[in-house]
Amino acid sequence: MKLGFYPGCSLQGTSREYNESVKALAPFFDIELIDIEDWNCCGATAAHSVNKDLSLALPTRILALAEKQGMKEIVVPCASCFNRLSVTQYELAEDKELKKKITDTIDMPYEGTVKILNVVQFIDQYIKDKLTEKIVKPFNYKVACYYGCLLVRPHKILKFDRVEDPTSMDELMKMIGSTPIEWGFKTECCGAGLSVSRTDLVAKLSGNIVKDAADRGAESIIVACPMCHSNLDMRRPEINKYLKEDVTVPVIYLTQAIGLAVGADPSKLGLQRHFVKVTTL
Amino acid sequence: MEESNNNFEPRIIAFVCNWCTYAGADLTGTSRIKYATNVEIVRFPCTGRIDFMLLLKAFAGGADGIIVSGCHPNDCHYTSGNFHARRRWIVFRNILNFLGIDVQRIRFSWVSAAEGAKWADIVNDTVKEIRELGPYTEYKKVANYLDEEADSHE
Amino acid sequence: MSRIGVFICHCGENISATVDCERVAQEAGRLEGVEFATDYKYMCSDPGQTLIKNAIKEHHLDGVVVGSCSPRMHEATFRKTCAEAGLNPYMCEIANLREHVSWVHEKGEATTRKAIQIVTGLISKVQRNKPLNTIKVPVTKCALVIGGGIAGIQTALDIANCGQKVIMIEKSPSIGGHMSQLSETFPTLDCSQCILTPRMVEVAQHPNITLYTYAELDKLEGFVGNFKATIRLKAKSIDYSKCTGCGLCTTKCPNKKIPSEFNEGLGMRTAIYVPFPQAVPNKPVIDKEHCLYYQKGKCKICSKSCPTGAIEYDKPDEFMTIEVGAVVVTTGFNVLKTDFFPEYGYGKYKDVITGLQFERLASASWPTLGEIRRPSDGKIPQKVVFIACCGSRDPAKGIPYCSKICCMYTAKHAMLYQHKVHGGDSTVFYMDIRAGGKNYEEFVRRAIEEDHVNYVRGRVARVYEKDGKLIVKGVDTLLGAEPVEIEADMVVLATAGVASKGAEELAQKMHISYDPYHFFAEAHPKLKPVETNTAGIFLAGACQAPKDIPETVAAASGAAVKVVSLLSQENLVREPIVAVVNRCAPPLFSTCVGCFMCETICPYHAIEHEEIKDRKTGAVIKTIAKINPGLCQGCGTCVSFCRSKSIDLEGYTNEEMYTEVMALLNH
Amino acid sequence: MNKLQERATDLLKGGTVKLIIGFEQGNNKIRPFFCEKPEDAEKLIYSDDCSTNNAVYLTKKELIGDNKIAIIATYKEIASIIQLNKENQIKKENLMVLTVDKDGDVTELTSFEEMEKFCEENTPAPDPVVAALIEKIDKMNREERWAYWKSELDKCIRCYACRAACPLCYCNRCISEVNCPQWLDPWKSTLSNIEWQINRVMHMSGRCTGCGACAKACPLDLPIGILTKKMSTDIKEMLGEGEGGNVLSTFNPNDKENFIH
Repeated sequence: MKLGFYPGCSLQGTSREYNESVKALAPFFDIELIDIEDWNCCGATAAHSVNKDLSLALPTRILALAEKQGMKEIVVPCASCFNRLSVTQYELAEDKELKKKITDTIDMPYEGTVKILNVVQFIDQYIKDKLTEKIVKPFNYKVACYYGCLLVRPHKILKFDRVEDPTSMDELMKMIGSTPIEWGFKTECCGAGLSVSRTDLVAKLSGNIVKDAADRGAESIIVACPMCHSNLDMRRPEINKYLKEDVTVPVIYLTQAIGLAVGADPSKLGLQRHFVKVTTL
Repeated sequence: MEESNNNFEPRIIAFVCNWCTYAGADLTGTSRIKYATNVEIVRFPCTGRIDFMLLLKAFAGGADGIIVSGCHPNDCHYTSGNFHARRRWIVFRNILNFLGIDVQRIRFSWVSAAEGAKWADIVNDTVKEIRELGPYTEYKKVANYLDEEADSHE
Repeated sequence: MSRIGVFICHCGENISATVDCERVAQEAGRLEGVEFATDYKYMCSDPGQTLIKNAIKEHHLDGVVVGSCSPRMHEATFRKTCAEAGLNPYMCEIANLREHVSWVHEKGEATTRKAIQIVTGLISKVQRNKPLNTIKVPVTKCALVIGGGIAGIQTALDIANCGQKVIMIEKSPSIGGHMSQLSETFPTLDCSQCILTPRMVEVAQHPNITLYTYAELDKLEGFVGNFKATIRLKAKSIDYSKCTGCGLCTTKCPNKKIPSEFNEGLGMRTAIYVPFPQAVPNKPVIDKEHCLYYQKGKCKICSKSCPTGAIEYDKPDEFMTIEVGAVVVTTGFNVLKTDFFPEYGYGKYKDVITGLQFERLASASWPTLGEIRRPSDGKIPQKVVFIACCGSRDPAKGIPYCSKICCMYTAKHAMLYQHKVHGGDSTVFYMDIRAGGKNYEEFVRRAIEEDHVNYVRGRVARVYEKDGKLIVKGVDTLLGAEPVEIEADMVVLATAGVASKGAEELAQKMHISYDPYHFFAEAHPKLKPVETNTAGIFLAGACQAPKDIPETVAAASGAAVKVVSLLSQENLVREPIVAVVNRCAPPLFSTCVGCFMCETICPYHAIEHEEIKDRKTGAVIKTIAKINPGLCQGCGTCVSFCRSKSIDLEGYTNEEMYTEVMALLNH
Repeated sequence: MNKLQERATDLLKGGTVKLIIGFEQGNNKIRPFFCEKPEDAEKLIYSDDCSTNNAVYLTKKELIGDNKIAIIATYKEIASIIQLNKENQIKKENLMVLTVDKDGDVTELTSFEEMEKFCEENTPAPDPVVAALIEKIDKMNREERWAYWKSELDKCIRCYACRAACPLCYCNRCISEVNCPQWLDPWKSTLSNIEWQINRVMHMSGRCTGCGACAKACPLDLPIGILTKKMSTDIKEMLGEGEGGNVLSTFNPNDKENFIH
């Protein structure tokens, strides 16, 4: 089974462990992830806050490349990249004139036929069926599944999970032996890109998330977005300063948790790269 | 010899529904708004009743232009006659255009019972436009093939 | 050869000022088939009409064209004139020489020519006209009211008090509807039960009303004045002629843990039950889904305890066919349940309740005897948050409309709470306060100013539980969009009013239209607010859109008047402008090939299937379309759609219209 | 005997059907064949090369009566049968639909779902000649289009072969035969020839299955098939697929147009 793969910038930088864990997981299920050749940045928040055409052209080029390279489906682990690619595909499908304008800009043929999968959809479709039989070490912990904003919103476009109360990650975590907790911050904002410019705000927003999870006895927070991860993990010193306590609950990627459950080497999953040490696991 | 467009007086037939456009044209009258005399109104209960063949027959009978008008969408006295009519016109107009029949000569409009002034504008605009287009000679020729033969003998 | 009379009216000088009426008459007189033509100062005046009548008689006219004002003005007048002279009124056509000619053109040759052309067109048309007779439809003098809420009750009583018979059906075991569930009603705070129950009893006792509870509409056939309704009488498992309503059975029933519908799940009932103490009829039914006997085959305790032997387990549902002249649909609405709102707890938290559930908590009767106690632990909540517009005005939730009643009942709820829980703290999150209505705004101000309800303008993003409290996170948009967080003991959601369950199916059974939200559609939003597009079927109340009680009652009385005015006629007289499918000699019988593609075009569902059968064998030879003249309104859309031209519209036939157009052009 | 012929023999011998409508090899071309006797079954062949759409015979009462019959159907016939059924012209219990796959195996399509699935899987590629001609006409200006059609349709002799060949032209009385009013002049004239084609296309709107039988039937080889083809394509683009294939007796309140003032 071969699938297209779009890593995006975060997965090459701050979230290498996300990339590593997705790639480490694939062979357990006879999946080969093939990077889109010559891929570019999706534009992220920066592009769509300053230039709409640019914010559409960048993802269109990625999708056009995937089409050209014969990919029917691409896996996009980064929630932000997933969001930008999906929004672009939607907008171009809705507006023929816009489609023409953007394809003229990138000067490449584009049909909009590639199916874009986020990491949860990827696991649901290609891993879930065989997951139970592959488990060697159940991930037997109380976990808080944190979805953030970009994975499920806007529902009109992404049509993924229940927008106000998503449960797809909870289901997967249950399958590998975890006990997901009921909590109030599943889709609250972590502060996202303000991480750099307004660390104080991020400390507050992410702090509330981390605290609620910890208060309810979560032993780890499960995420599927590089931005959420870095805010909850890398900004932990600022968070703890804001909370005036020392919250040590680790933040790990969904793919890392599943990787551990199916017996992947923890170092190949990049668990050592986290700021908040994953020692208790 | 074609008449020069300046003194050419087009014949225009208006196919209108009873509840909106006919009443709208009545309002034009009660408001004493003046418009060109070139249009004669034929009253139908609903735009849904207006057979596309009648439009073709009007051209065949010598009309230079046609107005088709009824209730605005959602205002149909019979709830959906105008929606059906709209579909019919979309398809009909497309076929006529493909055959090279001059669809500019058929003016479709929605005129409500309150739009007396709009009716006068529609009539005046259509008369002006048809006057510019000139008489629909090519259709008239086809409609009467004897004349056409006579022409070709000249 | 036809003998047409042409009468050109000067309308004082209204027409003759710009049109040479004399010449119009002269030219018309020269046309083929015209027997008599004249002009006159005032054709609609008495002498003018006499002139027409005399001409018809004297010249044996078989058709008349009057050139005058708009037919919308005097067509009826001149048709009546013709009828009085013995000429079929539909042999009279009106040429609109005033509104469409003299008033819109200057005096001149072109104007007179146009008048002549119009008259010519109609002379040709009238030569093709056929005499038509008005359609008379007998009326069955009885109305069917579907739904026994306040709308149905009011409609039925009003119709019955006018001396007409009414049959009311109600799908649940008692009439009363949502109003019977309410605690107190805005803006007067009078007790809902106190004003409603006398009317419920009146319905049951009225000599002109026959009430069937636990009954649903199964099928509706026919047309205005002549409906045939099949009613499913669901088996109650009790013989009501024997049952005295003593209630012994309900106290003995072993299955006591069934969530009560009347109490919105906040109280329990038994399997054999009377929905509430003031129910009409006040006799029980057995809920088969929960009855041990029906489910497991054992029990029959109710039967043993019944002193009159009224329990009958094996009786099946029965069907009854009734004939009625009119139908009023008053099936009401529902409110969305809390599980529609994941952000507010998705039905997970017991203390997040709907407004209707709050009504039950505030009700003096049941389940808390009027004390506000929260469902989870029965404690009196010290802090309550009310969230308005839950679902309503939110296109993302699929409900773009305003549910209309929530602003008012939320104010009422907060007020009732403040009255009952002294020192309690209530907050209302709202988008806008829509309090249009008599004494409504004053009521809301009272809640805010006298009862100190804390109104916060803003939306709530999320409700979640923490340490036994419900954390309500919202925003106050009037205080610089400051986030607001309230630790509440109970949250009341003013969930959107939606169409009642099965509304779509019911509409389809009756062939009435409905909007995308399954509320029934009125024939005209302003001028026909209680009529549907199907003649003889009317609407009242919240089945049309969310409505409060005063509005519902007003609509119900309106619908009742429409019904009474229909039923008070012996025969319905209708214009004969209807579509007909042609018939011809065997073996063709009709040129209709029975493709029935016209069925979807008719907004009135007037197109039926007619089987043409062999007279001897009874075998079906052909199935063709037939247009029900009781339902057809004469739009003619089917006529221009029919490929084989098998349908024609009386008064506007293909031949008439074709001839008119060609004559207009050829002159 | 091949499997088709065997099946046909069985059906006729057993009296399951009275008649099988299929194809046979004529002198130069494949032609329709009406097989009533088991011994004739060996003449039956399967081919999608026949210019006739045999579904046209299904509405001929004089041929079928109340008997059960079988039709050996290709994509063309099946698409027409589906549409005819939507228009209440098929008595399903009296009709057996048989197809033959590339291995010569005979399959009976027992339900309309199966027929629809068959059509989805076997949709023929669009005819490039037709597409090219439509494109050519689309590129002309209006006067050129008028001149083109006037000269083409001027040749029409009004034999109504296009009508006779079309499975969906099954009216007992065609509009061309209506004389009150006389919508169409019954004789050959450019005007009534054009009017006839407009009527044909309007009546086919949303219903035409694109089998092309009308064009193939035209003795003058007039390009009338492209009229229905063009209309079908445009309708899909302008209005979407209509309910039951009929776009003109249904509507969408959001239908888009740009010409109503």
